[in-house]
Amino acid sequence: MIPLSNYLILGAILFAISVVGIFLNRKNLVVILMSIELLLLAANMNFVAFSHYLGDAAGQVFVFFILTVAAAESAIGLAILIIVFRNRMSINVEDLDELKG
Amino acid sequence: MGFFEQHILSILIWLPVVGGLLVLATGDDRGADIARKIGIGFSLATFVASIPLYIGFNSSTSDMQFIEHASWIDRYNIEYFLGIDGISLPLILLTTFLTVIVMFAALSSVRERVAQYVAAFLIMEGLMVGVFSALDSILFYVFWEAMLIPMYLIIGIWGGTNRVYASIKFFLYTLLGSLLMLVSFIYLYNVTGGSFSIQSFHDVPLGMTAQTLIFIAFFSAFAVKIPMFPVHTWLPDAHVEAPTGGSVILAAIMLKMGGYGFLRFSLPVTPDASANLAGFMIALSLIAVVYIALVALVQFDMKKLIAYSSISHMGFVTLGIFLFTVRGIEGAMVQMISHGFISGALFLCVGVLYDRLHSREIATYGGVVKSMPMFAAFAVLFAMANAGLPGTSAFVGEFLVIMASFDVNAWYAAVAAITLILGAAYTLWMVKRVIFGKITNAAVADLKDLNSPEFLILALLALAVLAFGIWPDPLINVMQASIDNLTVLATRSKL
Amino acid sequence: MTVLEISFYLFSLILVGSATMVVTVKNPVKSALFLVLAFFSAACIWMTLEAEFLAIVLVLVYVGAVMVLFLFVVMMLDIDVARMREGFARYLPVGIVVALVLVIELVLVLSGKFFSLDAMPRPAGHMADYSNTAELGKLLYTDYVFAFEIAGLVLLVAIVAAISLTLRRRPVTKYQSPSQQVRVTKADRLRIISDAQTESERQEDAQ
Amino acid sequence: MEAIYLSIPLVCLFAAIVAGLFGTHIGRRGAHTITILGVGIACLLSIYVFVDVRNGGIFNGAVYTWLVSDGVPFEIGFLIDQLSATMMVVVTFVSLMVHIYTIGYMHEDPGYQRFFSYISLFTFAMLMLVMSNNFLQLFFGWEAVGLVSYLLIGFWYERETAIFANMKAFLVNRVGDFGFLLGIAAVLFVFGTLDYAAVFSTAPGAADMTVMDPFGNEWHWMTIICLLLFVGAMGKSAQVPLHVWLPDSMEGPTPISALIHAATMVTAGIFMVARMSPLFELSETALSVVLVIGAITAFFMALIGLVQNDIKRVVAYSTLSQLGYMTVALGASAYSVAIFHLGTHAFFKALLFLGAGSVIIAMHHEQDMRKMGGLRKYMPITYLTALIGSLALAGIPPFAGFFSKDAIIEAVHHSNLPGAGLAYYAVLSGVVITAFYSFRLLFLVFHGKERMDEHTRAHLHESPRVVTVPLVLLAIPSIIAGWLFVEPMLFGEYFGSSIFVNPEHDTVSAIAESMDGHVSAWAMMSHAPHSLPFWLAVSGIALAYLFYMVAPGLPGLFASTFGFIYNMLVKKYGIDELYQAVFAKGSLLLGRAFWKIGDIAIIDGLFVNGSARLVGWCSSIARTVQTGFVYHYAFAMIVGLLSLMSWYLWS
Repeated sequence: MIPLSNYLILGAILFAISVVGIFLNRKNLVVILMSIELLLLAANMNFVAFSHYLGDAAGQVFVFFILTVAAAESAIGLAILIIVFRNRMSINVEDLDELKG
Repeated sequence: MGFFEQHILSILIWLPVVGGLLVLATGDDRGADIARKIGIGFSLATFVASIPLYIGFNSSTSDMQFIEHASWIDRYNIEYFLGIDGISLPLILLTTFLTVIVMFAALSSVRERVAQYVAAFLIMEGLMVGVFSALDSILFYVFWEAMLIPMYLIIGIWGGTNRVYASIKFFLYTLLGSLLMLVSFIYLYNVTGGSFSIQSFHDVPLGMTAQTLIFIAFFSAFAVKIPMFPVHTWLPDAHVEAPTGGSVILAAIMLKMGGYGFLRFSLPVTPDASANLAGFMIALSLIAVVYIALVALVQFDMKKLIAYSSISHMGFVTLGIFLFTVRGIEGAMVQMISHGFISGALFLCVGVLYDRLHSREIATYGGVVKSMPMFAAFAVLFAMANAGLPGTSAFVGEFLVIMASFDVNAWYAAVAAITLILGAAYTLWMVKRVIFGKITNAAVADLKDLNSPEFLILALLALAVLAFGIWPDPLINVMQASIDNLTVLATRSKL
Repeated sequence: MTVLEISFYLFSLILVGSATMVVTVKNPVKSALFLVLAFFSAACIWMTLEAEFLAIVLVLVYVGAVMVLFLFVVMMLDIDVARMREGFARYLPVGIVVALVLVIELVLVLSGKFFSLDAMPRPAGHMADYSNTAELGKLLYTDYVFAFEIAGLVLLVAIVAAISLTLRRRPVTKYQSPSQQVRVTKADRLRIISDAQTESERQEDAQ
Repeated sequence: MEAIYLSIPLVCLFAAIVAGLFGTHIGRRGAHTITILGVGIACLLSIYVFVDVRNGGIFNGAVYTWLVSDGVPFEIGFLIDQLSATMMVVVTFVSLMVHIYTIGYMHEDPGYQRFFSYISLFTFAMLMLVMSNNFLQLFFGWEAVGLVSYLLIGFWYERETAIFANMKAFLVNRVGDFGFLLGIAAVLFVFGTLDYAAVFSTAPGAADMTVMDPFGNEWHWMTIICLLLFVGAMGKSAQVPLHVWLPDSMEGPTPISALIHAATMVTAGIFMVARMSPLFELSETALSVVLVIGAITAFFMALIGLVQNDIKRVVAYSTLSQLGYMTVALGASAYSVAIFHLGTHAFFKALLFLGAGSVIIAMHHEQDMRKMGGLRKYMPITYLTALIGSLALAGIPPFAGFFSKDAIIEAVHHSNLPGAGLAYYAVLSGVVITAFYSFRLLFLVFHGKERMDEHTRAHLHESPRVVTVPLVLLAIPSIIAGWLFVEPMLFGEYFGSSIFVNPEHDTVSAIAESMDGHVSAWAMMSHAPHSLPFWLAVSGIALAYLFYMVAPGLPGLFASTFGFIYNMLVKKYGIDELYQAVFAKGSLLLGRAFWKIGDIAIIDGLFVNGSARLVGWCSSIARTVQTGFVYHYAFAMIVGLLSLMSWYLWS
């Protein structure tokens, strides 16, 4: 039998990897969006695990909503990415620092 | 007469403010003359309205007169509470008198945006009368901060080349100081169980640490205003950059607010703290008297020299206040009034020269007496007054303070008396380089002598300076009772 | 070791491997594909947790829609991969250290006494007739109907936003604007140049 | 009577105001007539009051209350007694003479009306000083006199040296007033009132009040008060440390040198000490300080007089020396002798100054004696009156100077204060030097061959009557004043209650005993040939005759052999340069240091603008954190999360 902690640890590892993905890579914006998707996946992992172990389907409902939000978010993320590309001719993370103080 | 009699103070506050707003209505500089006439009209009206204050004043009692009560913010029972006693009456009369003088001076010295200039002064006059007559601490605080705005604008707009720096410095300095005062008002509000009136502050018992902290808070607000030694550097900049009228009001009245604050707040509210910090305060005042006089000696700019000289004279005021004797406080009060006349007059003299040659440097002048004999006569008279010559009002203040300080400690008097020498030194040296001597600068040769408004102003001020010098008794009588009461308040313990 | 454990460890291994590959691989297309792999393995794990509906939805929504979108975008934008490389190594150690510390701490918290088998026993499996989707549906349309509506709304907003953001009016293309066509009036279309009737025609008109 | 007392100063003030403000309207004639009228009336009234006082008309009353502070009334009032009556007569008479004289002297000067208004204003101020019955009005007169001397010294305001001299005079006087005001403060502190009568009556009671100063030695309050008051006197009467302004005040027109810097203002200090005799008598140390300072001034200033070549400077240093004599008399508690010498000195010194003025007019404003000589033939009246003045100054018997100076020397001789011996010798040697330089002046200017250029010699003529009449009028008292007043003033009951002398200090009665009773003027004159001062004076004159008439080369020889002393004297012991360097330059340096370092660098630079710069610096650091890169922010968030968790886990 697999204890709940395994799933949670798996979720944690996924979370760590995606976070590293966000601040580590110097690639383009797309990878960051993917890392965010991964992040949400990690979160969903925990939800599903808990709902299974607690025998309460509410967790899964919540995952359902997370999915919708995630989809919306990635859609808009990509739209923004396109506009950035149109204006900046590059979506390399290094160039996007207009917010500099 | 009923309405006028009860609400004289409110009239004195709001009449000029309304006048100011009216003047704004005269629009741009095409209506300059109308603006000036309205200005003079309203300031004269206010001065005339302030005379019954003196006539109706009963100088035998020390409690407040011409009291006005109206609720303002009931929630914290802040009241529109006005009233005057012997200490605030002379200062109010000084304010109304000098604003008339400044209005006349504006006839020849201001060219652009005259309407706003006149409006700023009228509004400021109303606010200053408000400061002197407010008996509710929040009302006092509101007037105290509001008064800064017109002066900030006057220095900022009509000032000299480096005016923005000077006006910001002036504003921040004063504002920073007075924030702590507000904090102490709120603390006192709690201690007195919900009342902001100054009377209740005077009676509420306070512990030693509370008193010391409140004293330091008041000190930070009033020391900046006077200005006392370490926090005085804003004054020379403000004066150099301010237009003539601005300098006159700034020197003649705004500096007295610090002294008035000490007398109205610090001494009665925190007597014990004042007593044991008196040594420190007297040391600061004596430094101001000697250190600043020496600094005044080496100035090149006339206005800066007079600014430093007024800091040195105000050092006498704080010295007089912190002797805690009746004569000391009387000396301080007379010194404030006389300094109002004399520094106002000196700034007007510099203004007269500035209007003609647009330079405040001592080096550009020399031999002014040849082309402007009448002006030279007034200038020498006011210079002598500034040096504290007996027969002028300056001597009365300095004499009383030196006498009082000798009773407390002979060495205080010795250091304070040094001002006789240094005061004469820097004033006469300026007079020598500006008024006397051969004409080196050709422009000085064809200077026109005083025109009639300038002559009128200087004559009025000369009359005031000599009158109070020869017969100061009426001035002292008016404030005698209040000062006795204040000395009693200041010397009893509130622990 | 039961089939369950084997499958769990297998899939989680694949999941973690593909996740790291998503982050580290140079080419964005490859990282997108690795992400697809990650989603699949996650779906399988969810299967072991008897959340079939969600697993399917995950695959449908993510792999089907989102990843396609990603690939579409990546393909469209000509991103020059070469310039991406530099600077990666410089932050690597710091990133790794932080990630490790993070994982260790989470593991410390999540493992052990609270979530071990005895504290949280794994319930017996459902009966054969149990339908995850039905149960979800019951819940969804009874307790969470309001949230459901909002989810729909969120998606609507997303659509509108995505389109409005990226809509571009290219000057060269011709397009019709039905709203303007409707508002046309006679004056726009017809212009009378001159009233050139001769005298005689005007009489005819007059009769 | 009070109306008369009030009208004496006010009539001068009125004349001054009219001449001053309406000078241009009433023209030159109007100005001098009204001022002379004013001072003339004041003089007549003073004489009338003097006579009234002679037969007992003492008056002490307040005119009006200036101010009541803390229960203590400060009033303006008059004290008319023998002392002030004498001073009033001296002041008004000399002032009248100068007024008349100025008509001639300032004939072509543009500031004619202004000058007349100033000198009558001066007379008003001096009268207020002399007639006051309390310290406050004394101080008012004191400063007003200082102001007018400032205005008059700087009368020709275009001359750089004049406006420097008048500022210097005012500031040195202010140094004296600094001490004087502290003295008044001490009086108010000790006695609680500033009224003479009250102070003098309670003075003996307060004689033994002492106070510890921070250095641990004990001071009597009386000594402190008297010393502080004497500092004021030193400032006004130009005693040694504060004497530097008097020679420079010669920059002013000659009439005021005569009026202010010889006869009246400089004697204010002497008058004040005489007036405060009840206080001074209670403090031995103060009296000996006065004695020593007087002696130093008398001797060393006379020495400088020897080497001066400017005619007015010689007379100025002689004034300094004579003031030293009067101070010595005060120190020896011979107040009546000091006032007597003050009176006689006022007459013959004014005479000498006006004579010098008349010479200057004739020589077209040439003041250097080396360019004069042999004026005897051209200006007989001026010569004669100058001769009388010099004889009186030297102290030759029939003339006024002899009686007063001789009495001073005798008084010092009988005084047994510490420093009396030194004073006696200083005063004795002073007689020789005084005689020498006064006749040096006489011989150089009036005798010998003419050393001026041809043009001026041709125009040499006697000054107009309006100049010579005052000379003659002043010459008369220089002769008769001596033996008319010596007997009543010194030994008679002339001063009565106005001067108080402590019995054991009473040197004047000691003189009377030494001349065993018969103290008439004739007795003193007959006693003269046996006394040392007379022969010293005669030898001084002989020496001068030898040096300047018989062997004109001698002075040059002496100057070269004693070069060091000669140069030191010419440079006036370097005191002026010392004061200029130490006090003037010193305070400027200090001021600049305070301003540049104190105000601008520390307060403005460090605290005010410094704090502004500090805020700017902090914000610049904060800015670097906002890099604009999302991953930096993500990283920060993670680190934050991490630290929170670790803190949570490990706490």
